[in-house]
Amino acid sequence: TPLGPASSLPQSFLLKCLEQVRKIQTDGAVLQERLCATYSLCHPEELVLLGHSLGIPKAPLSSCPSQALQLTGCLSQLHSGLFLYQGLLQALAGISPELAPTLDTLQLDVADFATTIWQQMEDLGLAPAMRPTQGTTPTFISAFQRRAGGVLVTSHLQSFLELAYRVLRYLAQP
Amino acid sequence: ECGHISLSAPIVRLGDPITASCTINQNCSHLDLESQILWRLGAELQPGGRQQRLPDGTQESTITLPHFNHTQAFLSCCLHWSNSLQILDQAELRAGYPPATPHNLSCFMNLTTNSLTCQWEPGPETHLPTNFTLKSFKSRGDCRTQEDFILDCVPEAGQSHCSIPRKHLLLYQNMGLWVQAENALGTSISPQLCLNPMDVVKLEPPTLWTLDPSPEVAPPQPGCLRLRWELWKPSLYVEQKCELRHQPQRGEASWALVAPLPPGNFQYELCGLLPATTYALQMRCTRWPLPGHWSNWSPSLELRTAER
Amino acid sequence: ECGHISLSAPIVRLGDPITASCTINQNCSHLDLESQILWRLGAELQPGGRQQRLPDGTQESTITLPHFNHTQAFLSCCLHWSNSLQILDQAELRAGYPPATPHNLSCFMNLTTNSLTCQWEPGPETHLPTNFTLKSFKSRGDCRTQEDFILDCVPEAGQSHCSIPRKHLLLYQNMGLWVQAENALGTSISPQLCLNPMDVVKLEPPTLWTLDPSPEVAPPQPGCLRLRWELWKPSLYVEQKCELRHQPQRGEASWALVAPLPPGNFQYELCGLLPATTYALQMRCTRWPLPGHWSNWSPSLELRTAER
Repeated sequence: TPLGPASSLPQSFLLKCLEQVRKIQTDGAVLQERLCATYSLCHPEELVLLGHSLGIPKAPLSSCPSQALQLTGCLSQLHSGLFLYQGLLQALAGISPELAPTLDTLQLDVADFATTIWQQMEDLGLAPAMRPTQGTTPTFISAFQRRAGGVLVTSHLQSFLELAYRVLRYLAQP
Repeated sequence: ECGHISLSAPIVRLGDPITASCTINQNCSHLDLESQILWRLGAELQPGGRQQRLPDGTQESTITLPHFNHTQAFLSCCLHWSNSLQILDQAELRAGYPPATPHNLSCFMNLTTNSLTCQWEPGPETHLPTNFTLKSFKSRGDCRTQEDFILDCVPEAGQSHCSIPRKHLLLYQNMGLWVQAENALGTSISPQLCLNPMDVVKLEPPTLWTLDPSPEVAPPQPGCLRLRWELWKPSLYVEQKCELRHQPQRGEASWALVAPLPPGNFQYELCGLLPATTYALQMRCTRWPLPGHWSNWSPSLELRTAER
Repeated sequence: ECGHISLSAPIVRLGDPITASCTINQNCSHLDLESQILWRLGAELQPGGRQQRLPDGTQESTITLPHFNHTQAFLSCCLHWSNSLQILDQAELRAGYPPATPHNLSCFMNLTTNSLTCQWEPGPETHLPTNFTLKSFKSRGDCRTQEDFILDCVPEAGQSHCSIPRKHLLLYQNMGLWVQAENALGTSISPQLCLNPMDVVKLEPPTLWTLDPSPEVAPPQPGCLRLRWELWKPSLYVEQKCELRHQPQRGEASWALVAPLPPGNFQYELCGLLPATTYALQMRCTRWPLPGHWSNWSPSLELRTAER
């Protein structure tokens, strides 16, 4: 059932989610800026071909757009997407000593946000019995592939979060 | 080993009795086993040793120090031999108190070090080596159910604060925390805190500037001042509210508070002030509407109001 | 993997040529394998790639950068695909210099930290990660025979000094020391020092005091000053000689030296000075007659000569 803005989600949950999205977007922007400054890898469009060959997936948010917002489906996609990106970020481990702290923070914040969503689904009785498990993530075999993977994964994550932010703001309207 | 001391307990509460016994065994052949065993505490001879010969021929002396009120001392078992006092064995005695309950446990999330820092009052001196440990666990509801434990946080020696690094934290979930104090005489546990790290975030203060005069904008009215501010960069993702206080630099007037300032707007015209007066302005912010601690007040910005 | 770069060498001397080749293999099926392989250094396209189709059908482009004068840069192998430039692989290029010979190696024995501290000049910047190691061995004669090696002493990053702790030292035996510098382009070794740790001991300066006036002793003559001193406590076991220097506090007169001071006597009457003048007095000491380094000059003691 599509949801109007005054949804059954607690306001504090929505405010926390909005803050967590902004925090992850800040972390992601730092990583993108440093990948560009250090390695001249500034444009995800230049790495589309590599992305295909590495098989880097994108997470859908199809049941979230406001005209057909479907709470269970939307929260579930939000959680699965965050869970996917958490796994992809983990696969980038060893990207470089200088970027490792930034990548760690980003990954921890994505994991935190996924936990916030999951626990709210459990509180609403919407959570499936089994927690999702990580599917096969791409393997990055060279330093360049990890850096290029970093550019692509972060760029996909930022687009995912922009849509999530719009949905959460819509839901948070009084 | 000629002599050997055994103690009722090596560590006792300050003022409690301590009983020690020293046995001199036979294979100290060159010893005149009849001579009296003497006790020395530090450098002072202690009367009151009760000596007896045991069935197996060894000599044993027992002494009780009724109220041991040194925090630390050495008890020696001695014997006269060829007109000199011979020390045969020595034991270290210690006394103190079991740890009091650590209290005033409080924590705040530090966005600079990205860690949760907790501090507490250790309670009175115990005179004994006492280990403090900050224990914590992740929890769903109100910390009554303990889910997975977080690594013990051991403070540096003598410190009463400890920081849990980001990688052990779920910033937006509840966690239970308490402090355990332990020494040879006992263990005590502080009351438990239940908190969500981001709900105890403490931000750094904003930075204040004067608004540069510009042709398009009329200068401020007499008795008014214009200022602008920037939130602390690492906290830009946190929605916050701020308040301003001001005080004439001279004279005894106390701080006047201007609160709340309109969120999202980073400049303000402050009016109702005395003309031709230099004011000190300070600002602080807190996470809002979600919970958080107030930042410290920013360093003062000094501005002077126009002449009438 | 669609594209792969291989380099003649990942690290070269600054200004030397670097040759790279990039092969695009067939399993990049969705690729139009005829299109031209492009090279980019940092963000700038590099002309001069020579492209050929290999027998197995793969495309290979080779490029030579004649004088590579960046200390560090990223070389990318790219291809046009659906009207955008696609990066297929990227390699890190570095250039710099092999380490110059470390020189001016000198050591002194520090009795406070009880360690032998050596320092050296690292030589010009190599632009490459370069490891410096202080190597040493115990030796009988003049260090031409190497007996047992002492643990390598690795300085903190970027530092040109290292301290060998007491437990690795024979203070009164000869030891050979040298510094090795190593990076990807080569290794260099400093000239060897042969020394006996205590023969390079550097003491802390003595402490100076004015001699308190006392009834038994007549006050100093006009133009004379009395002072006493104490040797630095940790060096009391070291026989040493000291020297004094003095200088009127005002005016341009340079330091006047009084040396050597009678050893073993820790007070002195300095005469031949201007009356009613404030003098700054400093003293330093060195191990003597056995070798050692002079200590720094002590902090100044200010004394004023009597009126005429």
